[in-house]
Amino acid sequence: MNRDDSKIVAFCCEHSAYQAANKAGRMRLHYPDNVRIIRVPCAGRVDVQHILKAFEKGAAGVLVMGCQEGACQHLTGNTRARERVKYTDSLLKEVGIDGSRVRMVNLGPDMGQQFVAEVKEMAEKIEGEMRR
Amino acid sequence: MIIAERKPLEEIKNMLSGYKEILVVGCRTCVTICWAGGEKEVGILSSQLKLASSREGNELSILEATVERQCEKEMVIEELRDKVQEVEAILSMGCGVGVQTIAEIFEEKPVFPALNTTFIGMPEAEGVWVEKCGACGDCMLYWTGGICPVVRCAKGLLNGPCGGTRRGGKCEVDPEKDCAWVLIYRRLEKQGRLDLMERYYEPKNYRAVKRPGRIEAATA
Amino acid sequence: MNNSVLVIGGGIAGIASALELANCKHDVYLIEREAAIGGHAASYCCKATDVCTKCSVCLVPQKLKEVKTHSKISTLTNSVVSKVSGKAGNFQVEVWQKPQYILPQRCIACGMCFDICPTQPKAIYPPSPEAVPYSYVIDESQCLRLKDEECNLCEGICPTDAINFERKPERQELSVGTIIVATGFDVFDAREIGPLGYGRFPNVVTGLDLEKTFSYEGSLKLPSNGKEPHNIAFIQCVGSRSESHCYCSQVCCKYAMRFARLIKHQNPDCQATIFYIDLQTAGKGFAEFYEECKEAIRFIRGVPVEISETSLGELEVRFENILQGKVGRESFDLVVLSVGMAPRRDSWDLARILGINLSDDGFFDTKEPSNPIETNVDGVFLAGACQVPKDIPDSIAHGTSAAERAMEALERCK
Amino acid sequence: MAIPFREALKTKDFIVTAEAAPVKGANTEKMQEHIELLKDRVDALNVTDNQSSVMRYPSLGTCLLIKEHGGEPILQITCRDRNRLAIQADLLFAFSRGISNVLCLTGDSIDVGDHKEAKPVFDLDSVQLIHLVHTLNSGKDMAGNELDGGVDFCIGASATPSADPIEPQLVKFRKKLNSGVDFIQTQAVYDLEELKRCMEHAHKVDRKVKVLAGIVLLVGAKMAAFMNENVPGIFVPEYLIDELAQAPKGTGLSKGIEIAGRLITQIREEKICDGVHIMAIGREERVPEILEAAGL
Amino acid sequence: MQVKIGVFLCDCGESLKNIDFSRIREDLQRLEDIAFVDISHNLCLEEGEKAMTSRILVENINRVVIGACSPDLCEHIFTRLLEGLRLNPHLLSLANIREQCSWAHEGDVTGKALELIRMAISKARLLQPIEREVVPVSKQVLVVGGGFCGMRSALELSRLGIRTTIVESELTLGGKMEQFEGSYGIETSPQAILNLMSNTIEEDENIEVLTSAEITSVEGQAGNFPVKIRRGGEQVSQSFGAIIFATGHTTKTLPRDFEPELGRNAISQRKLVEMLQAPEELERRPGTIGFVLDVSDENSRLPILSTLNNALAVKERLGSEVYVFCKSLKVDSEGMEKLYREAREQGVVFLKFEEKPQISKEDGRLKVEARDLLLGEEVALLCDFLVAEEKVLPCEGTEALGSMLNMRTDSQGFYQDENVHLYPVASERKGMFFVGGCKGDLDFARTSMDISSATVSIYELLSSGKVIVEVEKVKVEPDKCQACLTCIRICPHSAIQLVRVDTEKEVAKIYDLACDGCGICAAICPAKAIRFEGYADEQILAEIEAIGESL
Repeated sequence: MNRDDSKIVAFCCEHSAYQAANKAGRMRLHYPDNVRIIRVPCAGRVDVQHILKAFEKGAAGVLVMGCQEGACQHLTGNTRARERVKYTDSLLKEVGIDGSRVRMVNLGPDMGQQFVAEVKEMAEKIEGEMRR
Repeated sequence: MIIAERKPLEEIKNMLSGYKEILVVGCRTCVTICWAGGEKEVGILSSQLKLASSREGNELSILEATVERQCEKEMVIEELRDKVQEVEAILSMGCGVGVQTIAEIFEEKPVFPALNTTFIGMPEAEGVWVEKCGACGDCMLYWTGGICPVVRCAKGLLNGPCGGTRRGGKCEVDPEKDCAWVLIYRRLEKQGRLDLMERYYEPKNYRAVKRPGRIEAATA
Repeated sequence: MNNSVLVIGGGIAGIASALELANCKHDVYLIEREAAIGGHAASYCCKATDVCTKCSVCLVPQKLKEVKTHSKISTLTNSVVSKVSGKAGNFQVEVWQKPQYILPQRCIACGMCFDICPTQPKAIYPPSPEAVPYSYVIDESQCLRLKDEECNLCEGICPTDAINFERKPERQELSVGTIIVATGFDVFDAREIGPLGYGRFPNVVTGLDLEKTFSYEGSLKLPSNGKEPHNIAFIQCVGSRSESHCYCSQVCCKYAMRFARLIKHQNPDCQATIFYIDLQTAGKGFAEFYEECKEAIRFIRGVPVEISETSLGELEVRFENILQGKVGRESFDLVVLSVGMAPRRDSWDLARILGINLSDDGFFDTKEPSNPIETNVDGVFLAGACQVPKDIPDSIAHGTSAAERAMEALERCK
Repeated sequence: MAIPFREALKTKDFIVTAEAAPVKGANTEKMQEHIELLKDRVDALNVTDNQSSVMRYPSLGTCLLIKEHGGEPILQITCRDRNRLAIQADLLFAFSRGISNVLCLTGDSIDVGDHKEAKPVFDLDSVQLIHLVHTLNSGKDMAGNELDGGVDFCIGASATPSADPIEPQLVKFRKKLNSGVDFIQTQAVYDLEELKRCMEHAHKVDRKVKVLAGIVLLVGAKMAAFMNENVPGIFVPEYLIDELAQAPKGTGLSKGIEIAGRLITQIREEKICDGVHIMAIGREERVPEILEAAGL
Repeated sequence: MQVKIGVFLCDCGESLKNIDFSRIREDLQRLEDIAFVDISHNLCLEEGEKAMTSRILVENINRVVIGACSPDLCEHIFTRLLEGLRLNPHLLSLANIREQCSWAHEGDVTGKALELIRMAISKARLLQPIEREVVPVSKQVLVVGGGFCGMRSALELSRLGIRTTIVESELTLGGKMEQFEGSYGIETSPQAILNLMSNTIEEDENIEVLTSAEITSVEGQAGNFPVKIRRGGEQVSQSFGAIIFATGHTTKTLPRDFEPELGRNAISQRKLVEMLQAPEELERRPGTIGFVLDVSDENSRLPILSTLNNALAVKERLGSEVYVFCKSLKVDSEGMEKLYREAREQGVVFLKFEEKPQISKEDGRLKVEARDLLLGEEVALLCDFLVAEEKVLPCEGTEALGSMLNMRTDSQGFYQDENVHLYPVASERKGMFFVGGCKGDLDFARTSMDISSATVSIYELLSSGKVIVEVEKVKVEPDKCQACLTCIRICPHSAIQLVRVDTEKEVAKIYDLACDGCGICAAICPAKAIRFEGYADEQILAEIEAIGESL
């Protein structure tokens, strides 16, 4: 993808965040259209490499969106995802991509509003930093 | 197993400065198991290098490969022969041995180490490894209850703990670590072999392995 | 001898029953009175702060989807059971389905009908986002056409001919081996307790209202002026543990604490107070949660007797503070009535149709106290809150066990 | 002219040694002052060897100064910085210059010092070092070669009475005694019960061995607390810390001197051990006051 | 085989006005491997499906990409359709261009829609079929624990025609049953129920009972757990399809919560029950009996349940004064409120405290002092007998067994992780279930629900003697696997084991039946030896690659 259009890649657990995104759509809650949702069976499937690759391809931000802590379909998937996100963030800092451009988000399947809020936050953050 | 950890990206970048085409080589044995230089880590490091370089405006072209055992010439040649032709430099994610094996085979190419080879050890918990053996060539474990004072005592003392032992039997150097001699005492106590502690042990024979070490197995 | 099972009620308990039975290779008819299955639970919201607080609402969508995609379950929405004859192993059931002006299996929810509908508010509108089936709904009181006026705009524009006003009520004869009753509950109508002012004061709401608010808005605002609330009171046992409702609704303490916690989480400087008689803190993992709540939330042992509106538009709660043993007054900007579960108003009709007994609370009664599932009629079983109040996990468990009994009964009839 | 320390051990009923800490740098004036001040007040001056792994003027050099001033030096040797060759060579040199007392130590770890990147040697440990000195005394070197001109050192070793757990320490303590030492110098002790226990152990193995209790001068509650935290093997009991804390401002040091004096007196009067080794870290000039406080 | 992709786009009855489908078609047709791009108005309806069917057959494509509404609405339709056409349903790739594109944004989103479809296409290129396979499962079930729950489970399974083996460590079945005073209002005493159950079990040829036996090891996976059982001297091994754990709980009066420690007149519930069973043996009728609750644990229903039952029994048989000191009455289970009211009507007095009551000896009786909140004043009461609260605790050995099975316990030390997806009886391991007290305090109704839930889940799993599983959806590539054990250590479902493949080399193997398809292992494997078909690295990366390939 070319750099000037700043994309956000959102890895969405199909049990929670993916549903939340659907709900947002059904409620016609509009959010920035530079988000690209990639459906995963569990946030725990998302690998450091996937996130790095997204940035490699020019993504300006990555959201890893899984179930609420303690409610993971697979018990530990979302907490592992959280740790990987933390680790990836450190790797990104090493290459100079700073300011937590990768974030872990915990959502319930019905949290359309929160999904939109999270996406907007990341989009604005990126826009802000791009302008600077 | 050999334990290693990755160097900071900054150091790796500096080593590589000036080279545009790089082959990142992992190893499938020890360093894979200690999460330092397996296929996954190769991918991660490559991504990082690409990201870093492109942000600095000089795109790197990076090839990835992972050798079954970097310390085996045949395997290295088999896996890398062709790929090496396409690059200016090689970045090995193997242990020190792997780096040297590759360097020996492809003498005309500069080979850089991406890892620091740290010690011989074992996994203690998920993602945690601890040193257990110093490869001193003169194993004394049989009289220390199977706990090696040479590496697990910060000073490698052979006749008991130093005066620096901290409260609770922790090491003078690192309150997190146990004093090896306290461990040895407790182990031998369990086994009713404390008499072994009382014995005087002669200064170690540091010539047990003539450095650089070399062993010729009796061939049938 | 018929191997299929009738499940009356498409709430979480009925769904749990239906799924278990279907997975065990039984044909299941799932009868739902409303346009969509899922019942109350489907309209609830996830109450997690940044960690799960075990409200179990997230279990619902999963199950709804399974039901929809399960080949052995045939769902009849907008339908009621009108007659049942026969006996265990061989029931004859008459089901009436309201006229399907919008055929769920044809509606693709494109929304064109909504755009074109001339009435205000619209007479045809989208279902709730989670609805299963996800098809549009007609408000018969609004629809011009159903008021015999000239209008067939929606019918005309519908790209899939899903809409047809000629349709009539449909009668179906089903024959099944066993019947599971999972008709759920009615939320206690807080208006019944006048002094608490529900319906009179906009800022007096019920737990159910909160569920809907959070599910749609994701956060809580004052109904009166849309501002952030700063001082919220929860009043427990509204419609539970009283002379008229002589039982504990089992869910109110938990949802009140969860909501209070959630509100505190979203808006830390908001005060939350819970008025209670006894706190029902039993249950897996709830002890820790309660401990955590005690730090964030004020618990007052007292029963509010009256709520009035002050000149400032605040709500003054008059309550007996048992701790100090005297009557106290406090002002809040929002009061949440933790309403309990009541038996369905129509449960008597169904009881008559099936010949099963009602307990003196008005819930469906079981054969003996020790057995929460079997009714006095052989082959008819209870699932979920239509027996006694239950939370979601208990309803699922109950539904699952009902399925097991139903299967056992079928085995016996063989 | 002081009597040889070995004699002192035999003849005197209460031995007193003091620590002479080498400076960082080549300017030895201050050290010489201290030496002058103390050489006749104590039975021997005991010179640390790159104490706590901080590089300083050498132990050997300082011992020579003491000799020049007519004092009796004890050479401390640690295994941290020298391998067996260097150690033997240094010992030969020391003896050739009249330094005949050696205290054999393992040495603090490099990590606590000011050259953290240095290579720790530890070719030998303290017990092996004691054996080594015996070997030299017997006229041979470690490799078994005859020495042209043998040596005859008075050998000392250290002990840590207040370690936890104590058992492994005692094992090592016994080893040291069994290797044959003339005197034991303990790590700082404040709890005399611990000291007594230490004595019992010592005498179980060797009735003749002389034990000097280490006395570290406390200069204030803070310092005491700090030592508890950071100096392995030292434990200052709460009551002493409180005592120091209660001392009026600016009198912390004199309180410390008083405490030291008190301890020494008690040790001497109750004959708990054969003497004391005073470590007035950085306050060598105050040692006389301690001695006075102890009535010596 | 050459990849041949058919793309079906659905404009949802031409309602998705902010997407220009013809432009998208143009662009897509330029891509490789694309056989055709169809635009439909109603893919999810019969007519749409018909059109799809014929198209797929005529063009005989081997990958299907669909741009339509959210998969939760339509995926199952297309999967079925493909199955009907003998096309592996996993060769299907969806782009959610309605909920997550057209509906989610204002203005023209053709570009984004195109990207989403391209992502789906790039993924589709790499999709591999996943075959299904029938695996046999053992129809024998192991029930650990021969108390009430264990017995009931066995009986219910038997009624569904499933054979069970009960392993009980004690000499006889029944667990703690005979310790209970019958629930008030239920005529049959626990003892009677126990006898009844034991007899039925004896006659039931579906049920085998091993008393004074214990399990020493459990291997394998759902459908086939080889279990070693030690009984007396010898050890027997047998394979089970599923395991029910009904090891129960234990109740204990904690001294720290109750001074003076149990003695002559400070008694346990158990002791009280003995008194009630043989009132004639009391030298004299106790005038006052007190109960203390909620001092050690505010998290249990059982103490109050037994208190109410026993209090009523005391009224009935001894006619003593009865006082119950508690903090919060736990009435959130069936019939409790009524029982509570009944007790009050029978004259049982309830005193509610906030601060823990003080208990002291006074001329041979026990004095309880507390501040009662209802009266709002201090009360002091002299009791002939004071019944101590018993805390509900996990049985001894719970932890040991748990770690042997690699099961996590909850914060109280009971079985079953506090994760809503496991409720009511599931465990992190497929084929293993927890019922009754071993997973915490439970009242009667909930217990019996547990039992039937477990029973039916097991029936579902085993009844047919075989299970159809998707084969190697998540797969370890043996030549890449270094047997580093990482995946085995982290798999939340313990679905991975080390096995010898035909080569001598030991490698990790994922058991299809036990695998829940989360992909945690695939993400963590340092050798990249684990492939999760449908979410394989190259497939996810392909999607990422496709992002931004705009018009």
